[in-house]
This record gives sequence, C-alpha cells and structure tokens, in this order.
Amino acid sequence: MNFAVVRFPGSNCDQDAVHAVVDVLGQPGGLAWHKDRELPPATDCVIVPGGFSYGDYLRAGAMAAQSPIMAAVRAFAERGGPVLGICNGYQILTEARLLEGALTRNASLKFVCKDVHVKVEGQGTPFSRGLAGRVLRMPIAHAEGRFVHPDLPAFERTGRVIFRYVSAAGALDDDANPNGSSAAIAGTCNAAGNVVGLMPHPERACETLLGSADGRALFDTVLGAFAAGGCA
Amino acid sequence: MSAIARKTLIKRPQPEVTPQLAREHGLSAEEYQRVLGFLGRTPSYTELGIVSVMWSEHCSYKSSRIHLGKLPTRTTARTRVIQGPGENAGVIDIGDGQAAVFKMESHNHPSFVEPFQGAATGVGGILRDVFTMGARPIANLNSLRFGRPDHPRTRHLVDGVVAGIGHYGNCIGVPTVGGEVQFHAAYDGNILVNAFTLGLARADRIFLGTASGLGNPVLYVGSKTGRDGIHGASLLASSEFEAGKEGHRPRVQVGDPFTEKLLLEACLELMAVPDLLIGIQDMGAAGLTSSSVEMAARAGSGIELDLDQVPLREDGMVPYEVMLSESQERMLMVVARGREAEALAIFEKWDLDCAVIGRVTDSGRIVLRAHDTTYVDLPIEPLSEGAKYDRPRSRPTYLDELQAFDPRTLPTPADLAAALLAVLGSPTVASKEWVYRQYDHMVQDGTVIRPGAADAAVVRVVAPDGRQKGLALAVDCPSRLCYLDPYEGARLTVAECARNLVCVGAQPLAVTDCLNFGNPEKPEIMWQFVECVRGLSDMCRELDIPVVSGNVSLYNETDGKAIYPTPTVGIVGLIDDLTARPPLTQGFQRAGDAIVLLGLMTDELGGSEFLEVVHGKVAGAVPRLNEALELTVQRLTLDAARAGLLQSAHDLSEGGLAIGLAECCLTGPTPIGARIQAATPLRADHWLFSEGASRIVVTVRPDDLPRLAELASDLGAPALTLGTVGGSSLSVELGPAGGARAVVVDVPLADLGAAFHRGFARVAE
Amino acid sequence: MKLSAKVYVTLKRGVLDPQGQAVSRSLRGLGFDEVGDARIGKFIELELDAPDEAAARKRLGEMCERLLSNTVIEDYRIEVGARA
Amino acid sequence: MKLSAKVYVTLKRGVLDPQGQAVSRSLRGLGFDEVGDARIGKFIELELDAPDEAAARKRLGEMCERLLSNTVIEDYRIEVGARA
Ligand SMILES: Nc1ncnc2c1ncn2[C@@H]1O[C@H](COP(=O)(O)OP(=O)(O)O)[C@@H](O)[C@H]1O
Ligand SMILES: [Mg+2]
Repeated sequence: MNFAVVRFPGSNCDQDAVHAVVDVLGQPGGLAWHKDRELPPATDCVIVPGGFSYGDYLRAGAMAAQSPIMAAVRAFAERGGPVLGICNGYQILTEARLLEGALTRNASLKFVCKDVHVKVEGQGTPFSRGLAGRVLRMPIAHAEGRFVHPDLPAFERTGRVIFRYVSAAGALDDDANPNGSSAAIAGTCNAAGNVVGLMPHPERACETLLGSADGRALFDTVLGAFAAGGCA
Repeated sequence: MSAIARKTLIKRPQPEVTPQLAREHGLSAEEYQRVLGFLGRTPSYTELGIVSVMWSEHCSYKSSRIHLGKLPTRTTARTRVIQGPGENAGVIDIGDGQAAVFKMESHNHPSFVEPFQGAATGVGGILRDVFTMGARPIANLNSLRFGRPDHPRTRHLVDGVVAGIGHYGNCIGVPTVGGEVQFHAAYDGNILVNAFTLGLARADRIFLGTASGLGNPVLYVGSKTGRDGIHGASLLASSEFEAGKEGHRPRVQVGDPFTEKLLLEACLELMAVPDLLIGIQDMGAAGLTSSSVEMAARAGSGIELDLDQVPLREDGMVPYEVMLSESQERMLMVVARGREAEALAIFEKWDLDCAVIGRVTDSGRIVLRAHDTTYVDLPIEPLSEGAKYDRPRSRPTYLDELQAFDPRTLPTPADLAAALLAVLGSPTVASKEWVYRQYDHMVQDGTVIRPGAADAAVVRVVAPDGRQKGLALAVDCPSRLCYLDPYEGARLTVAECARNLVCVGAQPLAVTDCLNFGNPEKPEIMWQFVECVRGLSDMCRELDIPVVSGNVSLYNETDGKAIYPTPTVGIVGLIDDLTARPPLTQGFQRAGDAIVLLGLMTDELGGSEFLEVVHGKVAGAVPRLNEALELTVQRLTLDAARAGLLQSAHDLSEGGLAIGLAECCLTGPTPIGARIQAATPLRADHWLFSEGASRIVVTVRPDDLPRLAELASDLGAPALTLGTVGGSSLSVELGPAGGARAVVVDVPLADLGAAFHRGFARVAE
Repeated sequence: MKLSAKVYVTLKRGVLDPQGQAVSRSLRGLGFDEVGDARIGKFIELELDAPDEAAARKRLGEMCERLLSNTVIEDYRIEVGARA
Repeated sequence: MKLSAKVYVTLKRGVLDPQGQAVSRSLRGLGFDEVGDARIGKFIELELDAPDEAAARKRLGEMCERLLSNTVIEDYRIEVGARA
C-alpha cells in the first residue's frame, strides 16, 4: 500500500509518519509537497501529519487547508481514497471542511503532551474496521485539540465519532478528557467514512521501545482493508 | 505586483565619535585608546558600534577567556572530539560515522524582562547553533533558576518561561526531553534560563563558521532585519541590572519558530548538496557584526558587505542599526562562487528571504558599504581578538563562617515524616510534571526515556546498519553547593550529571557547560568563577570526559546582589545497543525486588535541601567527593546494568536517600511502597537526608543479589542491601548495629504522592 | 487607492471561550470584582490596495470566508478606512 | 452602571509579528495580491459595572497594565460604551 505523507511548511511529524509506515510497517511511501497540485502517482493512502503548519498562526491548520495540494487530497477523498489526519493534520482536514467541527484551544489553555487512552467506537472506516471497543494508548501533544461542533446532538447521531478519550479501563470520565473536547471526542470521520482525523498520534505509538505499539492497529487495519481489495 | 514595498536604508549624518560616546558604548578609556591606536584615526559611529559589541563581555569573553583555557577539551581515551569549543557547538564521534553535536546557552536577562519571548528566543538561538554545524536537532533540555516561590514575580516568570520554551521547541518539532528547575531567593532579581540542544550529524559532514575562498559570495538568509535587541549583547549582558533603570532596554526580540523550522530544513537541504556550502554561522548575539567578523577571522580572510542588499523589516534604518540588530532566525553563509543560484533556489522553495550581500576578500578587513558610502573599514584581527583580562579575585570572607557551621548542632526534628513530606514537596524537589506536560517530549519518534522517568533522558539514534543506539543526556547544577564551596560544588556538579547518565545505563562521553555568575569586576565573584572552572576541569579529567562547548553569562546581579554561582553542566552519553540493553528507569518495578545502595552512608548535611527547607539554613561543609569512589560506583552501575542485573537505578541528590527512595516509590509503572531496615550509627535525620556524594539506589531481583554483591566486591565498590520493594507506604526502620531498631518514618504512598505531585503547583498556579 | 482595513473575528455566541473565562476569573482574582463575562477575539489590521472602499469590502469578505475566520465557530466584522 | 468595554491589544510598532507576516504572505498566495502588511492583535470584550465611564476607563487601564496586555511588547486601546 503506497502512502503519501503531505509536507507543509511547519509540519514536524511528517518524517515520523513516514518512519511508521515505511520503516516499521515496511510499506512504500514518501512525502508529498504542499505546493504540488498532484499527489505522487499510485498513492493508495494519504496521511496529513502533525506539526505546526504555518506555525499554527491565525488558527491551527487554517493556512495549510488552502494549500494547492489540498485540492488533490480532496479529489482523492472524493474518489473514496483513505485519508488520515493526525493532530495538526486533523485540524487541517476540519479547516478544509473535509471533516466537520472545529478544533479549538484546550480548556486548560495549555499545550499538553502525555499518553491518553481512546476507545474505538465507529468501525465503518478503513482505519478502525474491526477495532470497535478496543482501548488504545497513544500520546497526544497539542494546544488546540478541543473538538467542538455547532450541532453536536445531530453530529452524534450520524455515527461519525470514531475515537473518544476514556480512562485506562475504558470508562468515560472527565479526568480522562485531556482538552475539554465536547463529548470527549478524540477523532471523527466524514460521511463516507474514508476520511478520518484524530488528535492522538498513532505514528508515535508503533514501537514498544517508545512506550506503546497500540497505534499500529490503525495502520494494520488500513493495510488489511487494502489487501482485502480496497478501502472504500 | 506586490503591495509590499521593499524597505531601504536611509542616509543620515553619523554622530561624531567622542571618548564620552565610547564610554556610553561600554568601552573603557584604555580600550578606546587601543581602538585609536590600531585604527590610526577616530572610528566612525558604525565602527564604534561594531568594536563595542565585539569587545563586549558577551562576545569577547574578556573576563573569562584566560580561565576557560584550562578546561580539558581534547580527545580522551574515551571520547573522540571532532570539534571542541570555539565553534557554534561541540561535536563528538559516536561511532558508525555519526556525530553528536551539542551546546548549552543562557538567555537570562531577556527572560527576566519578557519571560515568554526571552525563553523562546533562547531556545531558538541554541537550536541554530546546533543546526549551523550540519546537525539535525534531536533533543532539547533546559536548566532553570527562579527566585523564591513566594516572590511576587516568580509565578509570572515560571509561567512565561515554561510556555516560551514549549512554544519554540514544540513548534519547530524538537522534543524537550528533560531539564531541571530550582528556586532560591538568590535568583529573585536574576532568573536563569539555560537551554541545551543535542543534534545528530554525519561525522564527515560538519560545517564550520568560516568565510574562506577569495571572491565567494556571502548570503543572508532568514527573517528580515529589524531594530530588535540592539545593544542586547553588548550593554545588557555586560553590566549589572539596576532596578527601575530601563533606559538601555533593547527592543524585545520575538521568536518565530515557524521561520526557524523553514530555515532548519532549508539549511540541511543545502548542506546535502556536495561542495555548495563553504561556511555558515547564525546571527546570534551582535547579529551581522559578530557573524561576519568571526567567519572572516576563523578563515584569516576578509569580508565586504553591501548593506543595501540586507533584507529589512523596518523603514528608516541606518547601517549602525543593521549591524547591531539582534533580529532572530537569520543566518550568514558563504557558498561556492558561481553557484549562488542553486542556493537561492533552495531558499525560495522554503519561502525564505535570501540575498547575496557581499563577498569574501583577502584583505584581513571588514568593509561595509551602503549607498556609495564606506561606513566601516576595520581590521578583523583586533576585533575578534577582543580584550582579555585577568581580573583580580579574592575568596569571600563570609565563606569561613558558612562552612564552619556544623549541622549536627541542630536537633532532630520531632516529626520526621512531616520533614520528609516538606522536603519532597518543596518546589525544587517536587515533580516537574507541570513543566514537561507543556513540552512535546515525543516528537521525532525517538524518545525512549521521557522526562520524569529517570535521571537522564534517552533518545534513539538509528545507525546506518539499522542498529538502535541511545544517546543519554542530562543537565545539572546543585548551585547551593557551588555557593558554599565553588570548587567542590563544581566537582560535585560534574559527578552528579555523569552519574545521572550512568543510572540509565549510558557511558558519559562529553560535557557542555553554561557558567552563570555575578559581576566579574568584583573580586569575590571572579574568585567563584575561577574556582568553579577549576572544579569542572579537575572532575572532567578524573572522569576522562572532555568539554566540547559552553557559554558564559556574567553580570547576573541586581542592586548589588549576585546569584549563586551556577556552573550548569550538560553531559551526553551513549548506549551502544538499545535492543540488547534497554535503558534503566528510576521507579521501583515490582514487589519483592531488593533495594541496594551503591555507595556509602555518611552524615553530610551541609548545603542540603533538608537544612534549607526544614531549618531555613544554607550553610555547612559540602559533601566530600572522593573521585575514586565516584568512579567505582559508576563503573559498578554500568557493569551491573550491562549484565542485565538491575531493575531500576536512581541517583541520590537533593533530599538524600529519603527523597530518592520516595521518588523511586512514586515514579515506577504504578506507585509502590518500600520496607527499609538498616543498621547504622547515624542519627535518623542524618541517615534520611544527608546528601553524601557518589550514591545510587538500585533494585535487583532477589535471585540476582549474589551476582551484584560479587560484582561489587570485584570492583571494590560498597553495596549495601537496604530492604525490599512492596507495600503501600515507605517505611524506614533504623538502629545501631546489633541493637534494637525502631521505625523512624512510615509514610503512606498517598501522602508521598500528594506532596510530590502538588508541590510544584504552589509556584505555578 | 491605498486603504487600511480592520477585521474583527469573534467566537460565535454559544461557543465556549475558555480563554475569556480565564481572563474574567483572573481579573476578579486581582480584585477587579466589577468584571463580568469576558470574550476574546482576534483583530487583524491589513494594508491593501483597491479601486474603492466597496471593492475592498468585497475582497475582504472573501478573505474572511477563505482564511481569516473559521465560519463554523467564528463571526467577523470588517472596517475599511483610508491608510493612516 | 452596567457598561461594556472593548480592549484592543496590538504589538508595538517595530516588534516582529510573525503571525501577521504569515497571514499576509498566505493571503497573497491565495491570489489576494492587493494585500500588504498584516498585523494581528487581540480584542477583549468585557462586561463591567462602574460609577461612570471615566471610572471604568481608569479601572480598565489598570487591568490592561496588570493583565490584559503585555506592556513590554504590546500597546492597548480602550473603548467603553453602554451595555448592548
Ligand atoms: N525544566 C524542565 N524541563 C523538562 N523536564 C524537566 C525540567 N525540570 C525537571 N524535569 C524532569 O523532571 C525529572 C525530575 O527532575 P529533577 O527533580 O531535577 O530530578 P533529580 O533530582 O532526580 O535529578 C527529570 O526527568 C527531569 O528531566
Ligand atoms: Mg537533579
């Protein structure tokens, strides 16, 4: 499965994502440049990585969402291609309106870096198929990760919440919500289910040496879906 | 068409230079005479500005240089030095064709004036020093000193400094993996912000700050030049603060980590093009002036700049301001003649401002022109040579009385558990989680040991053959000990920092330092400085590790009150194979493991945290450091770790054994208690809180105890079994050998946790 | 025509503003008991060239929709004037 | 008297505004070539009680000095009006 990791000015988890899919999972993949209008040929999956695109100036993800490459990502998504936005990538996808809602300043008003647990809810996506109910431990590192949606009840009914912050035991509780997200939402998908965004960093949780390998589940899942004949 | 108008220099008559103006620029009468002498005429205003910053304490190290020469800086049996002090950062060989590049730097004054931006730009500056050498920065540390916790400004300063460090490192994507924070009234008027960066480079591709090759073009890259920080380096960092007197306050520099990230990627891309880049230096303190002069000086060449070409941010600037500006995120480089276009294309790709602003000459002079006028024509050598003083020094008289104090004259506190909790909860000792939560310590997918888990951080480095190596790094300075005894304190500093690395199973390789002191024109301060340098030198020699880079920050003094002498030390060490030998952490791992002390029990309470927190005293003789014992304890820990015998290891420092044990109880996978039973002639409070040097607490599985004992006796190292991991409290039972033992403390984990985890909030929230 | 524009971006009513809450709490903590709610917005000053103010306003509206504000959670208001 | 205040906090002239620079560059990248410099500030709306506007202004000045603006690098401007 050929991964394209989009590199914006200020991306800083782009190499980490490449490391996870290429070095750890052994897949082909590389970087795509924000000024390009096309994704690399034969791209099977797009990762919009974490970091501080454009310094997070104005609003996290706002300027990157307007990059030339994002038109190609949008077209890829419309064809049903799997797209994963991680942290700043998630912010970029919401700013680009590929995902609903917005990611706003943490309730604590501080940057927070630590391991959290998320529970997989929706499994109608290529990144979560078969994972429903699993509790995964992954790091977060962000200052603007508080998910808000102008019509949360309606959004909840669409079943597009994929990940929620929970305790290690899998329970919803306020202490487990690191940024004050509405309904402890940590990750969501689009209507078709092929575009997924989340604040935690699965690519930082692919090796036990670094503390957790739970994040691999997302990548293994998309690989499985691909092997089984496509992701859409 | 662009709506942005290019800003240009203006032409304005320059003020006439007089001895009075020279004095206002910080030049002494003798220094000004020297200028007139080598120049044979009165300098122009711009020339005066240039000489004054080049000869400032900050740029010329005039008070410290003759002493720094004594530090051991060359390759040792243990460590191959690729680049020692004198360049932007130090470089050592870590095998496999790889090099570790690192340095530490202070940003003390700016952080006191504007904590967020001051600390942020401090991080930006040290990062540039490291990537200038051709290294990708892979980890940051910071060492911070604030005033007393209840000082009205402390909270604001803590909040701003931590947020600023986080802002810069998080945004640029370099993990901040550790550091230290201490509080004391000595820093009320002068906080310390020392930032450390470690980078990774190819050993055969190190870049230096040299302007060589006649006719090669000089490029300016990065942010535009504004009026930020003019006189930051020369006046502010080279004289004392006076409360309320802020006339010379330079315009605060604002950090732009986003631009620096672009600069970092673009520079590394440029460096990968064969033979394109000749030399590079960041524009740090004294900006364009020091970078151009230093680059020409190192190459023995000359340099000519056309200041009209410098990208400007503000209208109405004059050459003097351009040369003295300390705007951040700027680089000066020399590229191969005829290949400018290749370089420019890379910077354009990264949306960076870039301009050819001059060329390398062989004149031995720096010549600056703007609008057809020559503003500066100065010989390089006397500029870079600078001034050099052997300032008078004398031992402070108060030391006799301080050192004569005998802590044994104080009574044992009635409630030892309360004393333990008070020390554990003091902001200097308590958990720094509030701090490192705000730092991305995991970006770059290499953080193997995170902050809070061990005495040193460990980041992964993948060798070309795929082997996973670990670089361990720590910063340290028990400044109270340096105050009570600068020579011994500095030795203890190096020993403790090295011991921190050994505790994760890493072999210490090389040192960087950041020497923070008061006003060197006072003989007592100068004495502290020289004693500390002597202590550092001696201990580095004992441990066989060179000093490869460093920084000096003087005049940390307000209204005549100096900081504690604070020679912060950073050490980098190596774990050769992480897969074969995962690094150790400090927390107790499981019930039933045996707790063993490597080292000796002594009653050395002088300068201890306990004395200060419980008795309100900073006095006494500092712990004795026996270098042979230190080496044996370190050797034993490393050998035992390599043999796979150890389950955890923790260095004992502030708060002594009691605090070390409490930290081990609280920082493992889950909190767990310990049962300690020891025979000792010492008083209970001395046993608990003494800060004797060269001690490490380790745990081993009971089955492995005999092998550890054997290893210890082979090396002649003291190893004393103290007790067992388990239970839900830390209990300590003491008594004389052969006599009856009594429980001296038995503190529930919950109480320990509350003190440890809430102690810092007192200053932060 | 050389113009100067000001764009005010504020959170929509109903969107939680933790920063505003913190500011109002801190102000009261400092003894400014008279303070009630606080809300925090952004304030963008732009220099621009345009044939006239109406044209500038139209272009600024587009800038707001595309970049300067996130209309999912923010409102904006535009002021245009001659350049100072 | 129930009043409503607006406080505008802007970077002092000459202080680098990296955020403004990025926004201005980005707008031009989107085809808004007519845009020159951009500077970004904060905008704080406060409800407060005060005997009169002059008194409110004085208190707001203190709030700015102590908390709302970082006077080392920022300037502020206060507007006071009746509560909407
Ligand atoms: N300024 C800081 N930045 C990041 N981490 C820090 C900082 N200060 C302390 N830490 C981390 O907190 C932990 C405890 O620090 P410290 O109290 O100095 O430990 P010890 O006394 O055991 O050496 C270490 O892992 C250290 O790296
Ligand atoms: Mg320490």
